Parts: sequence; structure tokens; C-alpha cells
Amino acid sequence: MRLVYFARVREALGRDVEDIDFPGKVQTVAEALDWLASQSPSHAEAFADRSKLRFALDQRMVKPDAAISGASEFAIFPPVTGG
Amino acid sequence: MRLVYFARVREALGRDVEDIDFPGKVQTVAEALDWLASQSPSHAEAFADRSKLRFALDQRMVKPDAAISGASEFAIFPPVTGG
Amino acid sequence: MIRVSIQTEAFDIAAEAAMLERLGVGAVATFTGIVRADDGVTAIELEHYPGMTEASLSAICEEALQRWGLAGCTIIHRVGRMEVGEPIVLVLAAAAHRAATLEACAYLIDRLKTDAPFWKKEYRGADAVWVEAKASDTQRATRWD
Amino acid sequence: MIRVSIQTEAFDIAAEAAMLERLGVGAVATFTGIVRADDGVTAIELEHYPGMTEASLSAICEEALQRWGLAGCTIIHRVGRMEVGEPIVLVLAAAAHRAATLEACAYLIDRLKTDAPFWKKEYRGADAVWVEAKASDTQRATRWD
Repeated sequence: MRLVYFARVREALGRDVEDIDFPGKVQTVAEALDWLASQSPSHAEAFADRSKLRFALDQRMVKPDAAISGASEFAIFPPVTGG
Repeated sequence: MRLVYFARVREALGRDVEDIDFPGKVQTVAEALDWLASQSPSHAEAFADRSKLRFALDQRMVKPDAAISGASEFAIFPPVTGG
Repeated sequence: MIRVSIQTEAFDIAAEAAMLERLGVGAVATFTGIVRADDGVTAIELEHYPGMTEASLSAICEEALQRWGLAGCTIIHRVGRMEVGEPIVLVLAAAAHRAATLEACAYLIDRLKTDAPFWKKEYRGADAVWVEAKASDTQRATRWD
Repeated sequence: MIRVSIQTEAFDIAAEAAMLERLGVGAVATFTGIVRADDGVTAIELEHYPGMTEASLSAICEEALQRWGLAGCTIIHRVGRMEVGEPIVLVLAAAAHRAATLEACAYLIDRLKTDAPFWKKEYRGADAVWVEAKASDTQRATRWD
């Protein structure tokens, strides 16, 4: 699955994209964040405050309890601030 | 006193301005209309439906009971329809 | 900044907006009214009361400036004959934040329709009729009282 | 007609308004957001999510079109770096009557601020900070739910 990061999250991770194969037990957005946070300190730090994160699966906004299976693009970013 | 007419009122009277010396007993806008209507059939017809007339004294909108004394310009016109 | 203009020629929305954008604001809203081909209308003609019109539009702008804390406010109203599709009136409002500018534009156009001495004649080919004042316009304007 | 554009260059409000005026409508409203020099801000930089941004703005336009019976609706949003005084975003709505266009513009800009994937960084000279989402924007957007 392709992960894409924007804004503060992108800067915190030092990358805008990475390809991740989640283990089978990781089924939801929230579980994916937990798993990523366990893999590296930079992910742990970037995802520490979940209230400041928003998610999109294949470019549709989803809640943390959304199932990730079947999605090819998983975006993690801060609340939006356009306009 | 200079009377000025606009739109339908102007067309009904066939003029856009006329100078009138009202007799002393004519004190309000409504009395001025009554007096003008008594002077000619075209004024009587143009002023027949008072609900379709609006008035300004020296370019300020006034009600029919406003006193005309002191004003130099007295405008009579239909309700406005700009924009 | 208040700017009022009564003119026969068309207006330049980009130039008018740019004038307000230079005021250091965060938001500029505009509204343009255009001649519609309703019920076979082919053109309109607008008459006004020179002098009183400018004073009336300036007073409407002044009220909007106070009420919404605007940095600037513009009303451009055309007079004379206009064909279907031509713009008739342009109002603009500039302020720090967006809500003030959009509400002020609604105020400016609502007030203008009931308070400013303009009269509209509709042409359907060679036929011409004076437009009657709309009760809905009077009703709409009362919400600002 | 729906038109959405994400671009680095400035937009042309006159050309955008003219496109909508050609739809045979009676009313066109616009809203422009501009970089403000609040708290020492000297410039901003906007990042977005290519693809999702266009889809999100198109969905917002589609909703406005249905809700207010608009004839046309346009959102132009710039990305990249913009200095104080430069325009950031332009929304336009066209319809038969005025109330629909002004309300639709308020809707478009409110929704855009909470739903479209843009992120704003503020520069104060060399210092840069990401702007936090405003509770007031989220609050304002709920009035359309």
C-alpha cells in the first residue's frame, strides 16, 4: 500500500511517500497508525497526537475506524487549512 | 418651487420639470398633489393613484404629510426599481 | 474607502476589485446584476435622479461600512439602455474577514433596490413598459432594519 | 457549468465572471481571499493533495449547484508561495436571482476551508509555521449541514 504524507506530517517524517506492506492483523486506519508508530521513532513522534491527524483512503476522507483493505493509497495529514 | 418628475410620472405629464408657486394654504406634499390635480387633467391623471407615488424634498425621501415650505426642489416619482 | 459611480458605460470588475484589494484586507466580495431575458425581455433602460442617486448610494455605503466594519465599499450602477446579458450594477465590499463582505454585498444590493432613485423600463422588441416595484424586494430589505 | 482550477499563477476575476455571465443568468457573486499581514505575516505557502483537491472542490461545486439551483459555479485556488496582498482563492456563483449567488459563495468558501486538502504555512521573514485549523471555520461550516 502506498502511504502519502502532507504538510506537518510530511516534514516530521522527512518524506512524502512510502510503500508499506501491513501485516494481516492491521485492519483499520487506527491500527495502521499503531503499527507504523511501533516501527520507528519518527513515525511514533509524527503520529503522537491523533487529534491532529486526518486520513484519506484512495483520496476519500475516512475516520480512524475505516478498514484499509482494498485501498491502494493511504494519506495521512493534518486538519486542512486552505482558503 | 421647482418640481421634477421621473419615469412613468414624467411620461404621464409630458415634462420632467416645472416651476410652481403654490398658494399659501398648500402646506404638505399631499396638499400640493391635490392642488396640482385641480389645475389640469393631466396632473389629475398622473397623481390619481397615490399608492404608486413617492416624494423627495431637496433630494430626501419624505412622506405625504411632510411640510413643503423651505424646499426648493420637490420630486414626484414612482416606487424605485433599480439594481 | 467609499466609491460610488453612476455611468452609462460597462464597468471593469477586475479594476474595481484591485482597488479594494490594495486596502490590506483579507476578503473582497462582489455582486453583479445582469439583464435577464425573462418573459421575452430584449433590453432595459434605466433612468435616475441625478444628485439624489449619488447621495443615496453613498449613504448606503456609509451604513454598510459602519455596520460591518468594512475597509472599503463600492457601488457602480449603469443608466441608459442595456441589452440582455449586459451587466447593470456591481457592488463590492472589502474587510478583514469573509462573512462581513458577503453579508455587506447582500445589504448593498437589497438596499439599493428599495432606496436609490432608479427606474427600470423593460423592452420587448419595440414595446416598453415601466417595471413595477417588487413586494419581495421591499420585504427583503426589511431584514436589515 | 462547474469549473475548478488549482494553479500557481494569479487568477483573472474579469475573465471568470464573464464566463458565468454568458450563461444567461441575472446574478453573479464572487468572493476573493487575500493574504493578510496579520501578526507580522509576510507571505504564505500552500500545499495540496493533487487529485483529491480537484475531486473535493468539484464535489463542493456540485453540491452548491444542486442546493441553490445555480447555472454555474467556479473555484480557483492557488498553491505555492504568495506574498501579503496577493489573492489566494476565488469562488464564483451564477444564478437567476441574487440571494442564491451570495449564499452559494458563502457555502463554497466555508466548505472549502474545512473539506479541501490544502495546508497553509505562514512566513514571518525566514520563520515558517504551519497554520492550525480554526475551530471557527469548523463551526461556520456546520451551519450548512
